[in-house]
Amino acid sequence: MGKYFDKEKLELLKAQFDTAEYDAEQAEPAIYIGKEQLLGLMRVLRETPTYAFDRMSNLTAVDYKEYFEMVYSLYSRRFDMWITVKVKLDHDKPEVESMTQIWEGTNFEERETYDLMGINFIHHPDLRRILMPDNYDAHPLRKDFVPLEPKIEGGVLTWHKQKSMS
Amino acid sequence: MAQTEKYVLNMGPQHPSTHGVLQVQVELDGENIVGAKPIMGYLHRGIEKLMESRTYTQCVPYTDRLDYVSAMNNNLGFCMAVEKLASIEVPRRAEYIRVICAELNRIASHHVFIGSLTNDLGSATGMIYAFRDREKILDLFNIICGARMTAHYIRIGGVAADAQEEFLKGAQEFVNYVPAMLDEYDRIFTGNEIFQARMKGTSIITRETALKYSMSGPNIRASGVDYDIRKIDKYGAYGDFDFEIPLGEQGDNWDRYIVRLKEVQQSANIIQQALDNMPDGPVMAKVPKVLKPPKGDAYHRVENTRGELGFYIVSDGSTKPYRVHIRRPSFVNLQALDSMCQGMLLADAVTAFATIDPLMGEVDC
Amino acid sequence: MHSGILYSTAQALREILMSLVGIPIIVDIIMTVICATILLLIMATSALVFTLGERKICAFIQVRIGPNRVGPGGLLQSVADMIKLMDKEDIVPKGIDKWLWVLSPILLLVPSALIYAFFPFDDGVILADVNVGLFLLIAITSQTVLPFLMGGYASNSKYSMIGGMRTVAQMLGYEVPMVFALMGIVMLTGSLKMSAIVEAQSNVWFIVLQPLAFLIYIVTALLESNRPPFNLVEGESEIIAGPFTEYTGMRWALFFLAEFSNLMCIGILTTTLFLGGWHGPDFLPGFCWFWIKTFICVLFYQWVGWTFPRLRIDTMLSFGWKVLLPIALINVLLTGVGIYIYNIM
Amino acid sequence: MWGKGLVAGLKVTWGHWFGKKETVYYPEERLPMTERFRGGHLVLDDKKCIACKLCAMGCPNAALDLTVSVDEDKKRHMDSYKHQIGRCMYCDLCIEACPVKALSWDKNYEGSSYFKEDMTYDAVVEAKNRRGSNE
Repeated sequence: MGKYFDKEKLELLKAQFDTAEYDAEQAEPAIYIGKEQLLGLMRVLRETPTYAFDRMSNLTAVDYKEYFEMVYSLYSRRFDMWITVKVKLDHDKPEVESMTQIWEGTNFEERETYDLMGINFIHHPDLRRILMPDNYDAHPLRKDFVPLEPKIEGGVLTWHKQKSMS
Repeated sequence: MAQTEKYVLNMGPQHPSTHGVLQVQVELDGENIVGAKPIMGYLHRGIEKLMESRTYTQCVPYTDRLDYVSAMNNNLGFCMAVEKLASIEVPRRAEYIRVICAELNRIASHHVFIGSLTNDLGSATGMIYAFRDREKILDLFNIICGARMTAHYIRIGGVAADAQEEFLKGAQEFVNYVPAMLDEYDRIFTGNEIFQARMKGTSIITRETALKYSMSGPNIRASGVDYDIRKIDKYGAYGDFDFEIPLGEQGDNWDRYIVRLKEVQQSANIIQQALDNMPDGPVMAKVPKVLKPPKGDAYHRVENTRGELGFYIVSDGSTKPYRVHIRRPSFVNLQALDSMCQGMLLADAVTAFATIDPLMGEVDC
Repeated sequence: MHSGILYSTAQALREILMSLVGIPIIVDIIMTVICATILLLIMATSALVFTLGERKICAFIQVRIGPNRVGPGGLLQSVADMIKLMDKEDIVPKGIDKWLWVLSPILLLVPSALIYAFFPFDDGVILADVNVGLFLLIAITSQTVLPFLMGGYASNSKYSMIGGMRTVAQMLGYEVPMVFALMGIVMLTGSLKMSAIVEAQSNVWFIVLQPLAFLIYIVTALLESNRPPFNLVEGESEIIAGPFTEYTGMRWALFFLAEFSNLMCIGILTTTLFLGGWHGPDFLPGFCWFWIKTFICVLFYQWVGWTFPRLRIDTMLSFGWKVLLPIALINVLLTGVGIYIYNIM
Repeated sequence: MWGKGLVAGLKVTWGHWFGKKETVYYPEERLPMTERFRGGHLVLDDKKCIACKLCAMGCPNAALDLTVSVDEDKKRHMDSYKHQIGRCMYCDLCIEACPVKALSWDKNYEGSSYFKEDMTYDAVVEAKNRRGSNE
């Protein structure tokens, strides 16, 4: 899987962004960043010629019950190099800058994350549900998800919250 | 005064040529396409959610159902991600058998591509020829694992059972048959002038667009980007084999077809090398019956038939994965559909659906 | 005078009727009715035969066995198909233009049935041997466009509409080169009469004298009958079934019948215009040669259809206007020069 | 020259027109299934079975519904072994989980039925019937 981002460079990034952190113990540490500085960090990673992370290989979110975590796996084709960027988001109001501003190809993946995990992407060009029905009012990949009940009302399929789980 | 008006044509999810249950809202001006908007989700089964309530071993059959025409590649991707998470070393022989199965499945999947492409171009005969040859591979899978499509053969730590002599002989026979097969395709499709007229110069994806949309697999290689994870990452046993990455020039439908045709040749080449140098030994590593990977996360990607298939797995130290995310290549590739269709005719849209080769089981997950 | 079994049978029948009825005009009417019935029967059976033929041929080409369950070797498959079609529910979609929608499949059958009147099946066996036979043929076959457009417009479906519009565009593309290709034959024969065209081929078939025209005719004939590789109108992978998307059961079967009737028509026309019609060695009667050639032509068209992919509409149109039409014009020129040189010598 | 490819294509189809056919007359002629084939009903060897329920635990999709009773000698008996074919993925995990190799497939690939209820069967009853017909 190529080589991982050097620790010296991580140190450099940490100096540049005050919210950046990483666990120096790990072999391949993910870099944690505050969500305000995410866009700036990504811009640096993408546009600095010595990094040149031109591929957003994977984009997803994990629900850790207290908080959400966005996970970005970036890959640089020129240097065959990896980096994982993670952002912690508030569980009550998960909001993060959209990566479509830097990598246009993350459009569908962010829509999917919005649909299934309920993360709101700011500045996304077309943030709609992609896999679930448009009138579905829950986010299935969250840990506290309870399936909605389908009902047909006046020829239209609607979704209702279940009364109780018992 | 005469007046023209754009209109929206709804292709799919029930349409003879949208693959699976893809719905595309095509905006048309006469027969010229102004825009194409893919709408998916009709086959959404929530596999990512399902996996959270299954043990690691039980998750593997679900990966079969992602990209069901190249199930072996999906098995491989998931198993390798779990092996990375749990630091399991796979025996050499198992790696070789995995490569043979994955490459056979790649050829089978390209057969489906050729078949559905020719069928969409209006020649049902082509479809039958491609499926006839695919049948040979499916029969081989039936020998080695007892299922034709949903293989569930590659397991965490190795493969389910050792490859029999019968399978290896059959694989050799198939590799010997490949040149004759490609020659027949050349005569009936590739050389055909109507076929060329339909494909050349249509639905171009430029190098820049392909990179912009993070495309992968044969689609990006047809646009001239040398990006094959088998070559870059050399995962599994792929480092041992010598093979080329076929590249296209301008990224039109024709290039996407030719690249896949050449890939069949290269896959046969890899299988031949694997068969010649097949090591002996066990096919299954020592994996505990109750697999509990340590706390942490891992992302692993493999070259699926359709591109970069990645599995991101978060483990909380229990027997079940805390979160599985699947980066599906055809889902990401579909973003390019709009720019492919713009300015083309309705008939080209059908060709574009076919050459971008989405598989709805994978797109909708 | 004419010879041949068919002609003498008809002559004998006429004499018997004459002695029974005695009034020539009534005998004429009875004879016409008999002939028309026979022709319609031929048309209906041809659809049955060709459905099975089509399915068997496509199966053989596609390394399959094909239908083999109904009757010995699957011979009765098309009968079963027909019963199934009659059995089906007749669905009338909402929002259609009722009259046009209902009329379209019926009107489509009229031209396909009408042109059988102008085919010389044997020496002297022709229902209407008019002076402008070929001209009428072309004129009538062009009328098939109208029902397609009607069906496409009336169905209230975008797919049908696109199919209907494609028919019109396609007709403009093929009709002109076809007429110019047939011009060569008319120049050689010096007549538009069908029997005269066949008569002119008693020594040399026109396929030898007019190879260019023959090639153009094959292409335009496939176009005219909407056979693959030119089945743009129904192009099933793009526009489902074109104008007949919304039709079910018997209404759809009428479209189907017309399609196979058209297939036989182009087989017959190829035979008549280029392959010497009923001419052939003496050991078989003329009408046998006629049918043998027709079947070979139909097999050929089916073989072509099951081999090639479909053309795109713009490729097809530019092919018609930019390739076929110039070749057809060159053919006319060459024929004229040839006739001139022949006359000098 | 334009048209050469068309003629080559016609030659290919002409060759297949009279060539060997790949399909078989199905009900009269059946393809043999391979040794490892997964499909059909589960064959339970109720003599070997120790009613440990490991197969049901291994099933990813809860297709197996077992009831086990314990008799006075503390011996476990399989009372019923309901296999819901509609839920089954034929992944083979149940057979691999069996510690005494009491399970196998009957390799029958004609599994269609007119009613949904026919998709569920009891492997214990089938095992008894099989024994009954053998004796």
